[in-house]
Amino acid sequence: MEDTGTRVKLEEVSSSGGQITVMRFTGDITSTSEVAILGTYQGISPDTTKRILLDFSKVEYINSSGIALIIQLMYAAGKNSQAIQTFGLSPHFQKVFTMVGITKYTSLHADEASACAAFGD
Amino acid sequence: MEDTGTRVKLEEVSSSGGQITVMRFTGDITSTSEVAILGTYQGISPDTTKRILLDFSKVEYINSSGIALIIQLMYAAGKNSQAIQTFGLSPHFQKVFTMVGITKYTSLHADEASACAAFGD
Amino acid sequence: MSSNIELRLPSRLGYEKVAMSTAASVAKIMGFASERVEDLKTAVAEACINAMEHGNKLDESLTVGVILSMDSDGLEVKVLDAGSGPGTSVHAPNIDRKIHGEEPSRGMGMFLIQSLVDKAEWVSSPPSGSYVRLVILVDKVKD
Amino acid sequence: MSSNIELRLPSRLGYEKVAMSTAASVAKIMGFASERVEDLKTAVAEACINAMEHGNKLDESLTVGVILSMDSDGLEVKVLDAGSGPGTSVHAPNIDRKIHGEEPSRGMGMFLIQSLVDKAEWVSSPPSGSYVRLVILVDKVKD
Ligand SMILES: Nc1ncnc2c1ncn2[C@@H]1O[C@H](COP(=O)(O)OP(=O)(O)O)[C@@H](O)[C@H]1O
Ligand SMILES: Nc1ncnc2c1ncn2[C@@H]1O[C@H](COP(=O)(O)OP(=O)(O)O)[C@@H](O)[C@H]1O
Repeated sequence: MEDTGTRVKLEEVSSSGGQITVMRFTGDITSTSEVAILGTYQGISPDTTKRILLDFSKVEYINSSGIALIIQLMYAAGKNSQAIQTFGLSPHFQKVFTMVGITKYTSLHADEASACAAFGD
Repeated sequence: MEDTGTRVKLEEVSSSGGQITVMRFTGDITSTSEVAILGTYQGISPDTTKRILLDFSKVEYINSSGIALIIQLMYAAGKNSQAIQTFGLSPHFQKVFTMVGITKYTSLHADEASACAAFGD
Repeated sequence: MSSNIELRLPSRLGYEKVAMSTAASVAKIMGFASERVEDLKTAVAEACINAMEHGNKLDESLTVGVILSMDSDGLEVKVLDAGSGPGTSVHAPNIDRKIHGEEPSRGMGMFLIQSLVDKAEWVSSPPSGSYVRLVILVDKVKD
Repeated sequence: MSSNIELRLPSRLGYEKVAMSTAASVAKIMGFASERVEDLKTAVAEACINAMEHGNKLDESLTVGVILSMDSDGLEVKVLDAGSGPGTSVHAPNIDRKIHGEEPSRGMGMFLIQSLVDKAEWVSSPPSGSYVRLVILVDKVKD
Protein backbone atom coordinates (compact mmCIF):
# COMPACT_ATOMS: atom_id res chain seq x y z
CA MET A 1 0.00 0.00 0.00
CA GLU A 2 3.01 2.35 -0.24
CA ASP A 3 2.11 5.17 -2.57
CA THR A 4 5.07 7.49 -2.41
CA GLY A 5 6.51 6.28 -5.74
CA THR A 6 7.29 8.77 -8.43
CA ARG A 7 4.73 9.33 -11.11
CA VAL A 8 5.48 11.36 -14.24
CA LYS A 9 2.72 12.71 -16.43
CA LEU A 10 3.65 13.95 -19.90
CA GLU A 11 1.76 16.89 -21.32
CA GLU A 12 2.17 18.92 -24.50
CA VAL A 13 1.60 22.65 -24.29
CA SER A 14 1.97 25.07 -27.17
CA SER A 15 3.65 28.41 -26.82
CA SER A 16 4.48 31.16 -29.27
CA GLY A 17 7.88 29.56 -29.81
CA GLY A 18 6.54 26.06 -30.47
CA GLN A 19 5.55 22.88 -28.62
CA ILE A 20 6.76 22.31 -25.07
CA THR A 21 6.77 18.86 -23.47
CA VAL A 22 5.99 19.11 -19.76
CA MET A 23 7.11 16.37 -17.36
CA ARG A 24 4.86 16.71 -14.30
CA PHE A 25 6.33 14.86 -11.33
CA THR A 26 4.26 13.61 -8.39
CA GLY A 27 5.50 11.74 -5.31
CA ASP A 28 9.04 11.53 -4.03
CA ILE A 29 12.15 11.85 -6.19
CA THR A 30 14.70 9.37 -4.86
CA SER A 31 16.89 6.50 -6.00
CA THR A 32 13.73 4.50 -6.73
CA SER A 33 12.59 7.04 -9.34
CA GLU A 34 14.99 5.97 -12.10
CA VAL A 35 12.48 4.13 -14.28
CA ALA A 36 9.80 6.77 -13.80
CA ILE A 37 12.08 9.67 -14.66
CA LEU A 38 14.66 8.38 -17.13
CA GLY A 39 12.28 5.80 -18.62
CA THR A 40 9.68 8.46 -19.28
CA TYR A 41 12.32 10.77 -20.72
CA GLN A 42 13.52 8.06 -23.11
CA GLY A 43 9.96 7.77 -24.44
CA ILE A 44 10.13 11.37 -25.67
CA SER A 45 11.38 11.67 -29.23
CA PRO A 46 14.64 13.68 -29.30
CA ASP A 47 13.99 14.62 -32.94
CA THR A 48 10.67 16.36 -32.47
CA THR A 49 10.95 17.51 -28.85
CA LYS A 50 13.41 20.32 -28.28
CA ARG A 51 11.79 22.01 -25.25
CA ILE A 52 11.26 20.20 -21.97
CA LEU A 53 9.64 21.74 -18.92
CA LEU A 54 10.08 20.07 -15.51
CA ASP A 55 7.15 20.61 -13.11
CA PHE A 56 8.08 19.92 -9.47
CA SER A 57 5.02 21.59 -7.95
CA LYS A 58 3.57 18.30 -6.66
CA VAL A 59 6.85 16.96 -5.26
CA GLU A 60 7.44 17.12 -1.52
CA TYR A 61 10.64 15.18 -1.02
CA ILE A 62 13.74 15.12 -3.22
CA ASN A 63 16.98 13.60 -2.00
CA SER A 64 20.47 13.69 -3.46
CA SER A 65 19.97 10.45 -5.38
CA GLY A 66 16.87 12.01 -6.92
CA ILE A 67 18.83 15.11 -7.86
CA ALA A 68 21.38 12.80 -9.48
CA LEU A 69 18.61 11.44 -11.72
CA ILE A 70 17.64 14.97 -12.72
CA ILE A 71 21.29 15.60 -13.58
CA GLN A 72 21.32 12.43 -15.72
CA LEU A 73 18.19 13.67 -17.47
CA MET A 74 19.91 16.98 -18.15
CA TYR A 75 23.01 15.17 -19.43
CA ALA A 76 20.85 13.22 -21.91
CA ALA A 77 18.89 16.35 -22.88
CA GLY A 78 22.16 18.18 -23.53
CA LYS A 79 23.31 15.46 -25.93
CA ASN A 80 19.96 15.72 -27.71
CA SER A 81 20.17 19.54 -27.95
CA GLN A 82 17.03 19.98 -25.88
CA ALA A 83 16.43 23.05 -23.70
CA ILE A 84 15.19 22.51 -20.14
CA GLN A 85 13.28 24.90 -17.90
CA THR A 86 12.12 24.16 -14.38
CA PHE A 87 9.34 25.40 -12.09
CA GLY A 88 7.40 24.52 -8.95
CA LEU A 89 10.31 23.86 -6.58
CA SER A 90 9.77 25.01 -3.01
CA PRO A 91 12.11 27.76 -1.79
CA HIS A 92 14.07 25.10 0.11
CA PHE A 93 14.66 22.92 -2.94
CA GLN A 94 15.44 25.99 -5.06
CA LYS A 95 18.22 26.60 -2.57
CA VAL A 96 19.36 22.96 -2.73
CA PHE A 97 19.37 22.94 -6.55
CA THR A 98 21.34 26.18 -6.49
CA MET A 99 23.85 24.76 -3.99
CA VAL A 100 24.71 21.80 -6.21
CA GLY A 101 25.00 24.10 -9.22
CA ILE A 102 22.18 22.80 -11.42
CA THR A 103 21.11 26.39 -11.99
CA LYS A 104 24.04 26.69 -14.38
CA TYR A 105 22.12 24.42 -16.78
CA THR A 106 18.44 25.20 -16.10
CA SER A 107 16.60 28.19 -14.69
CA LEU A 108 14.25 27.76 -11.74
CA HIS A 109 11.03 29.66 -12.37
CA ALA A 110 8.28 30.70 -9.99
CA ASP A 111 5.43 29.45 -12.17
CA GLU A 112 4.58 27.66 -15.37
CA ALA A 113 3.91 30.79 -17.41
CA SER A 114 7.29 32.36 -16.76
CA ALA A 115 9.01 29.00 -17.29
CA CYS A 116 7.32 28.63 -20.70
CA ALA A 117 8.17 32.20 -21.64
CA ALA A 118 11.83 31.53 -20.84
CA PHE A 119 12.17 29.14 -23.80
CA GLY A 120 11.95 32.23 -26.03
CA ASP A 121 10.43 32.46 -29.49
CA MET B 1 12.15 29.93 22.05
CA GLU B 2 9.15 27.59 22.31
CA ASP B 3 6.23 29.28 20.65
CA THR B 4 3.47 26.69 20.74
CA GLY B 5 1.68 28.34 23.68
CA THR B 6 -1.97 29.17 23.40
CA ARG B 7 -2.89 32.68 22.47
CA VAL B 8 -6.46 33.98 22.66
CA LYS B 9 -7.56 37.12 20.86
CA LEU B 10 -10.87 38.67 21.84
CA GLU B 11 -12.93 40.35 19.17
CA GLU B 12 -16.39 41.90 19.16
CA VAL B 13 -18.56 41.38 16.11
CA SER B 14 -22.08 42.65 15.71
CA SER B 15 -24.85 40.57 14.22
CA SER B 16 -28.57 41.16 13.71
CA GLY B 17 -29.22 39.54 17.09
CA GLY B 18 -26.68 41.64 19.00
CA GLN B 19 -22.99 41.69 19.95
CA ILE B 20 -20.97 38.48 19.74
CA THR B 21 -17.66 38.07 21.59
CA VAL B 22 -15.26 35.93 19.56
CA MET B 23 -12.43 34.05 21.27
CA ARG B 24 -9.88 33.34 18.54
CA PHE B 25 -7.45 30.62 19.62
CA THR B 26 -3.95 30.20 18.15
CA GLY B 27 -1.35 27.59 19.07
CA ASP B 28 -1.92 24.29 20.86
CA ILE B 29 -4.75 23.67 23.30
CA THR B 30 -3.35 21.51 26.09
CA SER B 31 -3.02 21.40 29.87
CA THR B 32 -0.78 24.47 29.65
CA SER B 33 -3.60 26.57 28.15
CA GLU B 34 -5.53 27.12 31.38
CA VAL B 35 -4.54 30.73 31.99
CA ALA B 36 -4.91 31.68 28.33
CA ILE B 37 -8.37 30.14 27.97
CA LEU B 38 -10.06 30.40 31.36
CA GLY B 39 -8.20 33.58 32.32
CA THR B 40 -9.32 35.27 29.12
CA TYR B 41 -12.86 34.02 29.62
CA GLN B 42 -12.95 35.45 33.12
CA GLY B 43 -12.06 38.86 31.69
CA ILE B 44 -15.32 38.89 29.72
CA SER B 45 -18.21 40.46 31.59
CA PRO B 46 -20.98 37.90 32.16
CA ASP B 47 -23.54 40.69 32.44
CA THR B 48 -23.02 42.27 29.06
CA THR B 49 -21.75 39.29 27.07
CA LYS B 50 -24.34 36.63 26.34
CA ARG B 51 -23.00 35.25 23.06
CA ILE B 52 -19.56 33.68 22.78
CA LEU B 53 -18.08 32.31 19.58
CA LEU B 54 -15.08 29.96 19.75
CA ASP B 55 -12.78 30.14 16.71
CA PHE B 56 -10.50 27.09 16.38
CA SER B 57 -9.43 27.73 12.80
CA LYS B 58 -5.81 28.51 13.79
CA VAL B 59 -5.43 25.57 16.18
CA GLU B 60 -3.53 22.50 15.02
CA TYR B 61 -3.26 20.36 18.12
CA ILE B 62 -5.85 19.82 20.85
CA ASN B 63 -5.46 17.05 23.41
CA SER B 64 -7.88 15.70 25.98
CA SER B 65 -6.62 18.06 28.69
CA GLY B 66 -7.28 20.93 26.30
CA ILE B 67 -10.79 19.63 25.65
CA ALA B 68 -11.28 19.51 29.42
CA LEU B 69 -10.53 23.26 29.55
CA ILE B 70 -13.12 23.90 26.85
CA ILE B 71 -15.61 21.90 28.92
CA GLN B 72 -14.76 24.05 31.97
CA LEU B 73 -15.33 27.15 29.88
CA MET B 74 -18.71 25.78 28.84
CA TYR B 75 -19.56 24.95 32.45
CA ALA B 76 -18.84 28.56 33.45
CA ALA B 77 -20.71 29.93 30.45
CA GLY B 78 -23.71 27.79 31.33
CA LYS B 79 -23.80 29.25 34.83
CA ASN B 80 -23.64 32.74 33.31
CA SER B 81 -26.46 31.98 30.83
CA GLN B 82 -24.18 32.56 27.88
CA ALA B 83 -24.70 30.81 24.54
CA ILE B 84 -21.67 29.24 22.85
CA GLN B 85 -21.14 28.49 19.17
CA THR B 86 -18.02 26.93 17.66
CA PHE B 87 -16.31 26.95 14.26
CA GLY B 88 -13.02 26.24 12.55
CA LEU B 89 -12.36 22.73 13.88
CA SER B 90 -10.77 20.34 11.39
CA PRO B 91 -12.89 17.32 10.40
CA HIS B 92 -10.75 15.19 12.74
CA PHE B 93 -11.37 17.40 15.77
CA GLN B 94 -15.06 17.74 14.87
CA LYS B 95 -15.13 13.96 15.19
CA VAL B 96 -13.25 14.04 18.50
CA PHE B 97 -15.55 16.74 19.96
CA THR B 98 -18.54 14.69 18.83
CA MET B 99 -17.12 11.52 20.41
CA VAL B 100 -16.81 13.10 23.84
CA GLY B 101 -20.31 14.57 23.52
CA ILE B 102 -19.56 18.30 23.55
CA THR B 103 -21.90 18.69 20.60
CA LYS B 104 -24.76 18.32 23.05
CA TYR B 105 -23.85 21.78 24.38
CA THR B 106 -22.42 23.62 21.39
CA SER B 107 -22.84 23.27 17.64
CA LEU B 108 -19.78 22.89 15.41
CA HIS B 109 -20.10 25.12 12.38
CA ALA B 110 -18.22 25.10 9.10
CA ASP B 111 -17.48 28.82 9.09
CA GLU B 112 -17.84 32.03 11.05
CA ALA B 113 -20.92 33.29 9.20
CA SER B 114 -23.01 30.20 9.89
CA ALA B 115 -21.77 30.11 13.49
CA CYS B 116 -22.87 33.74 14.00
CA ALA B 117 -26.22 33.09 12.35
CA ALA B 118 -26.81 30.17 14.73
CA PHE B 119 -27.10 32.53 17.71
CA GLY B 120 -30.45 33.59 16.23
CA ASP B 121 -32.07 36.99 16.41
CA MET C 1 13.08 -6.75 16.50
CA SER C 2 14.96 -4.84 13.89
CA SER C 3 12.04 -4.30 11.52
CA ASN C 4 10.52 -2.18 14.27
CA ILE C 5 11.00 1.53 14.59
CA GLU C 6 11.66 2.69 18.13
CA LEU C 7 11.45 6.11 19.71
CA ARG C 8 12.45 7.08 23.25
CA LEU C 9 11.33 10.34 24.83
CA PRO C 10 11.92 11.94 28.22
CA SER C 11 8.72 12.38 30.24
CA ARG C 12 8.17 16.02 29.42
CA LEU C 13 4.69 17.21 28.42
CA GLY C 14 4.83 18.57 24.90
CA TYR C 15 7.22 15.91 23.62
CA GLU C 16 4.22 13.73 22.76
CA LYS C 17 4.17 15.83 19.59
CA VAL C 18 7.42 14.16 18.53
CA ALA C 19 5.77 10.75 18.91
CA MET C 20 2.77 11.99 16.92
CA SER C 21 5.04 13.08 14.06
CA THR C 22 7.01 9.85 14.07
CA ALA C 23 3.88 7.69 14.10
CA ALA C 24 2.21 9.83 11.44
CA SER C 25 5.22 9.47 9.18
CA VAL C 26 5.22 5.68 9.51
CA ALA C 27 1.47 5.52 8.86
CA LYS C 28 1.86 7.72 5.77
CA ILE C 29 4.66 5.54 4.40
CA MET C 30 2.32 2.57 4.87
CA GLY C 31 -0.28 4.43 2.80
CA PHE C 32 -2.93 5.06 5.46
CA ALA C 33 -5.48 7.72 4.52
CA SER C 34 -5.02 11.08 6.18
CA GLU C 35 -8.07 10.69 8.42
CA ARG C 36 -6.62 7.44 9.77
CA VAL C 37 -3.30 9.19 10.31
CA GLU C 38 -5.08 11.89 12.33
CA ASP C 39 -6.82 9.23 14.45
CA LEU C 40 -3.49 7.58 15.16
CA LYS C 41 -1.82 10.89 16.03
CA THR C 42 -4.43 11.72 18.66
CA ALA C 43 -4.34 8.18 20.11
CA VAL C 44 -0.52 8.20 20.28
CA ALA C 45 -0.52 11.67 21.87
CA GLU C 46 -2.97 10.60 24.58
CA ALA C 47 -1.03 7.39 25.21
CA CYS C 48 2.25 9.30 25.57
CA ILE C 49 0.73 11.93 27.86
CA ASN C 50 -0.67 9.18 30.12
CA ALA C 51 2.69 7.39 30.11
CA MET C 52 4.49 10.61 31.09
CA GLU C 53 1.95 11.85 33.58
CA HIS C 54 0.53 8.75 35.26
CA GLY C 55 3.08 6.06 34.42
CA ASN C 56 6.29 8.04 34.91
CA LYS C 57 4.82 10.72 37.23
CA LEU C 58 6.42 13.45 35.09
CA ASP C 59 9.90 12.35 36.20
CA GLU C 60 11.87 13.57 33.19
CA SER C 61 14.63 11.07 33.83
CA LEU C 62 12.15 8.28 33.05
CA THR C 63 11.70 7.44 29.42
CA VAL C 64 8.57 6.82 27.40
CA GLY C 65 9.17 4.19 24.73
CA VAL C 66 7.25 4.07 21.47
CA ILE C 67 7.65 0.92 19.38
CA LEU C 68 6.13 0.90 15.91
CA SER C 69 5.70 -2.44 14.13
CA MET C 70 4.46 -2.69 10.59
CA ASP C 71 3.05 -5.74 8.90
CA SER C 72 0.66 -6.41 6.06
CA ASP C 73 -2.35 -6.21 8.40
CA GLY C 74 -1.57 -2.83 9.81
CA LEU C 75 0.47 -0.76 12.18
CA GLU C 76 0.94 -1.58 15.86
CA VAL C 77 2.18 1.08 18.27
CA LYS C 78 3.22 0.21 21.82
CA VAL C 79 3.69 3.08 24.28
CA LEU C 80 5.70 1.99 27.32
CA ASP C 81 6.28 3.58 30.70
CA ALA C 82 7.87 2.65 34.02
CA GLY C 83 4.63 2.56 36.02
CA SER C 84 2.14 -0.11 36.93
CA GLY C 85 -0.56 0.73 34.40
CA PRO C 86 -4.08 2.10 34.82
CA GLY C 87 -6.08 0.30 37.46
CA THR C 88 -9.29 1.40 35.82
CA SER C 89 -10.90 0.20 32.64
CA VAL C 90 -12.00 2.53 29.89
CA HIS C 91 -15.27 4.34 30.39
CA ALA C 92 -17.06 6.83 28.18
CA PRO C 93 -17.09 10.38 29.53
CA ASN C 94 -20.42 11.59 30.91
CA ILE C 95 -20.64 14.96 29.24
CA ASP C 96 -23.71 16.05 31.22
CA ARG C 97 -21.94 15.55 34.52
CA LYS C 98 -18.79 17.21 33.20
CA ILE C 99 -20.61 20.23 31.81
CA HIS C 100 -22.39 20.67 35.14
CA GLY C 101 -19.19 20.31 37.14
CA GLU C 102 -20.35 17.07 38.79
CA GLU C 103 -17.36 15.05 37.62
CA PRO C 104 -13.81 16.14 36.71
CA SER C 105 -13.60 17.70 33.27
CA ARG C 106 -10.61 15.48 32.50
CA GLY C 107 -10.57 11.69 32.11
CA MET C 108 -11.15 11.30 28.38
CA GLY C 109 -7.76 10.08 27.19
CA MET C 110 -8.27 6.33 27.41
CA PHE C 111 -11.75 6.68 25.92
CA LEU C 112 -10.39 8.62 22.94
CA ILE C 113 -7.60 6.11 22.42
CA GLN C 114 -10.05 3.22 22.37
CA SER C 115 -12.49 5.07 20.12
CA LEU C 116 -9.95 6.18 17.54
CA VAL C 117 -7.95 3.01 16.83
CA ASP C 118 -9.01 -0.47 15.76
CA LYS C 119 -7.55 -2.19 18.82
CA ALA C 120 -6.39 -0.79 22.15
CA GLU C 121 -5.11 -2.90 25.00
CA TRP C 122 -3.50 -1.91 28.30
CA VAL C 123 -0.91 -4.32 29.71
CA SER C 124 0.58 -3.95 33.20
CA SER C 125 3.76 -5.86 33.85
CA PRO C 126 5.58 -4.39 36.82
CA PRO C 127 8.39 -4.15 37.68
CA SER C 128 9.46 -3.96 34.05
CA GLY C 129 6.75 -1.39 33.31
CA SER C 130 3.47 -1.14 31.48
CA TYR C 131 2.30 -0.37 28.02
CA VAL C 132 -0.69 0.36 25.90
CA ARG C 133 -0.84 -1.35 22.53
CA LEU C 134 -2.65 0.40 19.68
CA VAL C 135 -3.41 -1.08 16.27
CA ILE C 136 -4.75 0.52 13.11
CA LEU C 137 -5.65 -1.97 10.43
CA VAL C 138 -5.09 -1.71 6.72
CA ASP C 139 -8.39 -1.21 4.96
CA LYS C 140 -9.34 -4.61 3.53
CA VAL C 141 -12.17 -3.30 1.34
CA LYS C 142 -10.18 -3.72 -1.85
CA ASP C 143 -9.73 -7.48 -1.34
CA MET D 1 21.11 10.79 28.55
CA SER D 2 17.44 10.98 29.31
CA SER D 3 16.89 14.49 28.07
CA ASN D 4 17.75 13.16 24.63
CA ILE D 5 15.23 11.85 22.16
CA GLU D 6 16.30 8.67 20.42
CA LEU D 7 15.02 6.99 17.29
CA ARG D 8 16.07 3.62 15.87
CA LEU D 9 15.28 2.60 12.31
CA PRO D 10 15.98 -0.53 10.27
CA SER D 11 18.26 0.12 7.28
CA ARG D 12 15.54 0.33 4.67
CA LEU D 13 15.59 3.15 2.13
CA GLY D 14 12.49 5.27 2.57
CA TYR D 15 12.53 5.10 6.36
CA GLU D 16 14.75 8.17 6.41
CA LYS D 17 11.45 10.02 6.09
CA VAL D 18 10.56 8.91 9.62
CA ALA D 19 13.79 10.46 10.89
CA MET D 20 13.02 13.65 8.95
CA SER D 21 9.61 13.90 10.62
CA THR D 22 10.98 13.22 14.08
CA ALA D 23 13.78 15.76 13.71
CA ALA D 24 11.43 18.34 12.18
CA SER D 25 9.04 17.96 15.09
CA VAL D 26 11.82 18.52 17.64
CA ALA D 27 13.12 21.54 15.73
CA LYS D 28 9.60 23.02 15.58
CA ILE D 29 9.08 22.52 19.31
CA MET D 30 12.37 24.39 19.82
CA GLY D 31 10.96 27.22 17.73
CA PHE D 32 13.25 27.02 14.69
CA ALA D 33 11.97 28.86 11.63
CA SER D 34 10.49 26.69 8.91
CA GLU D 35 13.40 27.27 6.52
CA ARG D 36 15.80 26.00 9.20
CA VAL D 37 13.53 23.00 9.75
CA GLU D 38 13.67 22.23 6.01
CA ASP D 39 17.47 22.45 6.06
CA LEU D 40 17.62 20.03 8.96
CA LYS D 41 15.18 17.61 7.30
CA THR D 42 17.31 17.35 4.17
CA ALA D 43 20.53 16.98 6.18
CA VAL D 44 19.02 14.28 8.40
CA ALA D 45 17.62 12.44 5.36
CA GLU D 46 21.01 12.40 3.62
CA ALA D 47 22.75 11.29 6.82
CA CYS D 48 20.29 8.43 7.31
CA ILE D 49 20.52 7.31 3.68
CA ASN D 50 24.32 7.23 3.94
CA ALA D 51 24.12 5.32 7.22
CA MET D 52 21.76 2.75 5.68
CA GLU D 53 23.50 2.47 2.33
CA HIS D 54 27.20 2.86 3.06
CA GLY D 55 27.45 2.28 6.81
CA ASN D 56 25.04 -0.65 7.14
CA LYS D 57 25.25 -1.83 3.50
CA LEU D 58 21.44 -1.96 3.33
CA ASP D 59 21.38 -4.88 5.79
CA GLU D 60 17.91 -4.35 7.24
CA SER D 61 18.82 -6.15 10.43
CA LEU D 62 21.28 -3.36 11.20
CA THR D 63 19.84 -0.31 12.88
CA VAL D 64 20.38 3.36 12.19
CA GLY D 65 20.31 5.39 15.40
CA VAL D 66 19.24 9.01 15.54
CA ILE D 67 19.95 10.86 18.79
CA LEU D 68 18.52 14.35 19.18
CA SER D 69 19.91 16.58 21.95
CA MET D 70 18.46 19.97 22.70
CA ASP D 71 20.11 22.73 24.62
CA SER D 72 19.89 26.49 24.73
CA ASP D 73 22.44 26.84 21.92
CA GLY D 74 20.63 24.63 19.47
CA LEU D 75 19.81 21.15 18.34
CA GLU D 76 22.37 18.40 17.84
CA VAL D 77 21.49 15.31 15.80
CA LYS D 78 23.78 12.29 15.71
CA VAL D 79 23.12 9.64 13.06
CA LEU D 80 24.84 6.35 13.91
CA ASP D 81 25.53 3.25 11.86
CA ALA D 82 27.49 0.02 12.24
CA GLY D 83 30.11 0.83 9.60
CA SER D 84 33.54 2.40 9.64
CA GLY D 85 32.58 5.85 8.37
CA PRO D 86 33.38 7.65 5.12
CA GLY D 87 37.05 7.52 4.20
CA THR D 88 36.69 10.63 2.12
CA SER D 89 36.27 14.21 3.19
CA VAL D 90 33.48 16.43 1.90
CA HIS D 91 33.95 17.92 -1.53
CA ALA D 92 31.69 20.18 -3.54
CA PRO D 93 30.09 18.53 -6.58
CA ASN D 94 31.52 19.57 -9.95
CA ILE D 95 28.31 20.20 -11.83
CA ASP D 96 30.06 20.66 -15.20
CA ARG D 97 31.66 17.24 -15.00
CA LYS D 98 28.40 15.69 -13.79
CA ILE D 99 26.27 17.27 -16.50
CA HIS D 100 28.74 16.05 -19.12
CA GLY D 101 28.85 12.54 -17.70
CA GLU D 102 32.52 12.84 -16.71
CA GLU D 103 31.92 12.03 -13.04
CA PRO D 104 29.13 10.06 -11.35
CA SER D 105 25.92 12.03 -11.05
CA ARG D 106 25.69 11.00 -7.40
CA GLY D 107 28.01 12.02 -4.54
CA MET D 108 26.28 15.13 -3.24
CA GLY D 109 24.96 13.92 0.13
CA MET D 110 27.84 14.87 2.38
CA PHE D 111 28.17 18.21 0.60
CA LEU D 112 24.49 19.00 1.16
CA ILE D 113 24.71 17.99 4.81
CA GLN D 114 27.68 20.28 5.38
CA SER D 115 26.10 23.14 3.45
CA LEU D 116 22.72 23.02 5.18
CA VAL D 117 23.61 22.80 8.88
CA ASP D 118 25.76 24.98 11.11
CA LYS D 119 28.16 22.18 12.06
CA ALA D 120 28.70 18.76 10.50
CA GLU D 121 31.32 16.32 11.70
CA TRP D 122 31.94 12.68 10.75
CA VAL D 123 33.35 10.43 13.46
CA SER D 124 34.56 6.89 12.80
CA SER D 125 34.91 4.64 15.80
CA PRO D 126 34.92 1.01 14.74
CA PRO D 127 34.10 -1.55 15.97
CA SER D 128 31.32 0.26 17.82
CA GLY D 129 30.26 2.10 14.67
CA SER D 130 30.39 5.56 13.20
CA TYR D 131 28.30 8.65 13.25
CA VAL D 132 27.79 12.01 11.73
CA ARG D 133 26.99 14.85 14.10
CA LEU D 134 24.86 17.73 12.84
CA VAL D 135 24.12 20.95 14.70
CA ILE D 136 21.71 23.76 13.94
CA LEU D 137 22.16 26.79 16.16
CA VAL D 138 19.51 28.98 17.70
CA ASP D 139 19.55 32.37 16.03
CA LYS D 140 21.43 34.69 18.37
CA VAL D 141 20.44 37.90 16.60
CA LYS D 142 17.98 38.87 19.32
CA ASP D 143 20.67 38.98 22.04
N1 LIG E 1 -0.02 4.81 31.55
C1 LIG E 1 -0.72 4.86 32.68
N2 LIG E 1 -0.18 4.50 33.87
C2 LIG E 1 -0.87 4.58 35.02
N3 LIG E 1 -2.14 5.01 35.09
C3 LIG E 1 -2.76 5.39 33.95
C4 LIG E 1 -2.09 5.34 32.70
N4 LIG E 1 -2.97 5.77 31.76
C5 LIG E 1 -4.11 6.08 32.39
N5 LIG E 1 -4.00 5.85 33.72
C6 LIG E 1 -5.04 6.05 34.76
O1 LIG E 1 -6.30 6.09 34.13
C7 LIG E 1 -6.94 7.34 34.41
C8 LIG E 1 -7.77 7.78 33.22
O2 LIG E 1 -6.90 8.18 32.18
P1 LIG E 1 -7.43 9.08 30.99
O3 LIG E 1 -8.72 8.53 30.53
O4 LIG E 1 -6.38 9.16 29.96
O5 LIG E 1 -7.73 10.51 31.63
P2 LIG E 1 -6.77 11.55 32.41
O6 LIG E 1 -5.37 11.24 32.02
O7 LIG E 1 -7.24 12.87 31.91
O8 LIG E 1 -7.04 11.33 33.87
C9 LIG E 1 -5.85 8.30 34.80
O9 LIG E 1 -6.29 9.33 35.63
C10 LIG E 1 -4.86 7.38 35.51
O10 LIG E 1 -5.24 7.17 36.83
N1 LIG F 1 27.86 6.67 6.92
C1 LIG F 1 28.81 6.33 6.01
N2 LIG F 1 29.54 5.19 6.17
C2 LIG F 1 30.48 4.83 5.26
N3 LIG F 1 30.77 5.56 4.16
C3 LIG F 1 30.09 6.70 3.94
C4 LIG F 1 29.08 7.16 4.85
N4 LIG F 1 28.59 8.32 4.38
C5 LIG F 1 29.24 8.58 3.23
N5 LIG F 1 30.17 7.62 2.95
C6 LIG F 1 31.10 7.55 1.80
O1 LIG F 1 31.22 8.84 1.24
C7 LIG F 1 30.83 8.82 -0.13
C8 LIG F 1 30.15 10.13 -0.49
O2 LIG F 1 28.89 10.20 0.14
P1 LIG F 1 27.80 11.22 -0.38
O3 LIG F 1 28.44 12.54 -0.60
O4 LIG F 1 26.66 11.21 0.58
O5 LIG F 1 27.34 10.68 -1.80
P2 LIG F 1 26.70 9.29 -2.25
O6 LIG F 1 26.08 8.67 -1.05
O7 LIG F 1 25.72 9.66 -3.28
O8 LIG F 1 27.84 8.47 -2.81
C9 LIG F 1 29.93 7.61 -0.29
O9 LIG F 1 29.92 7.12 -1.61
C10 LIG F 1 30.57 6.63 0.70
O10 LIG F 1 31.67 5.99 0.11
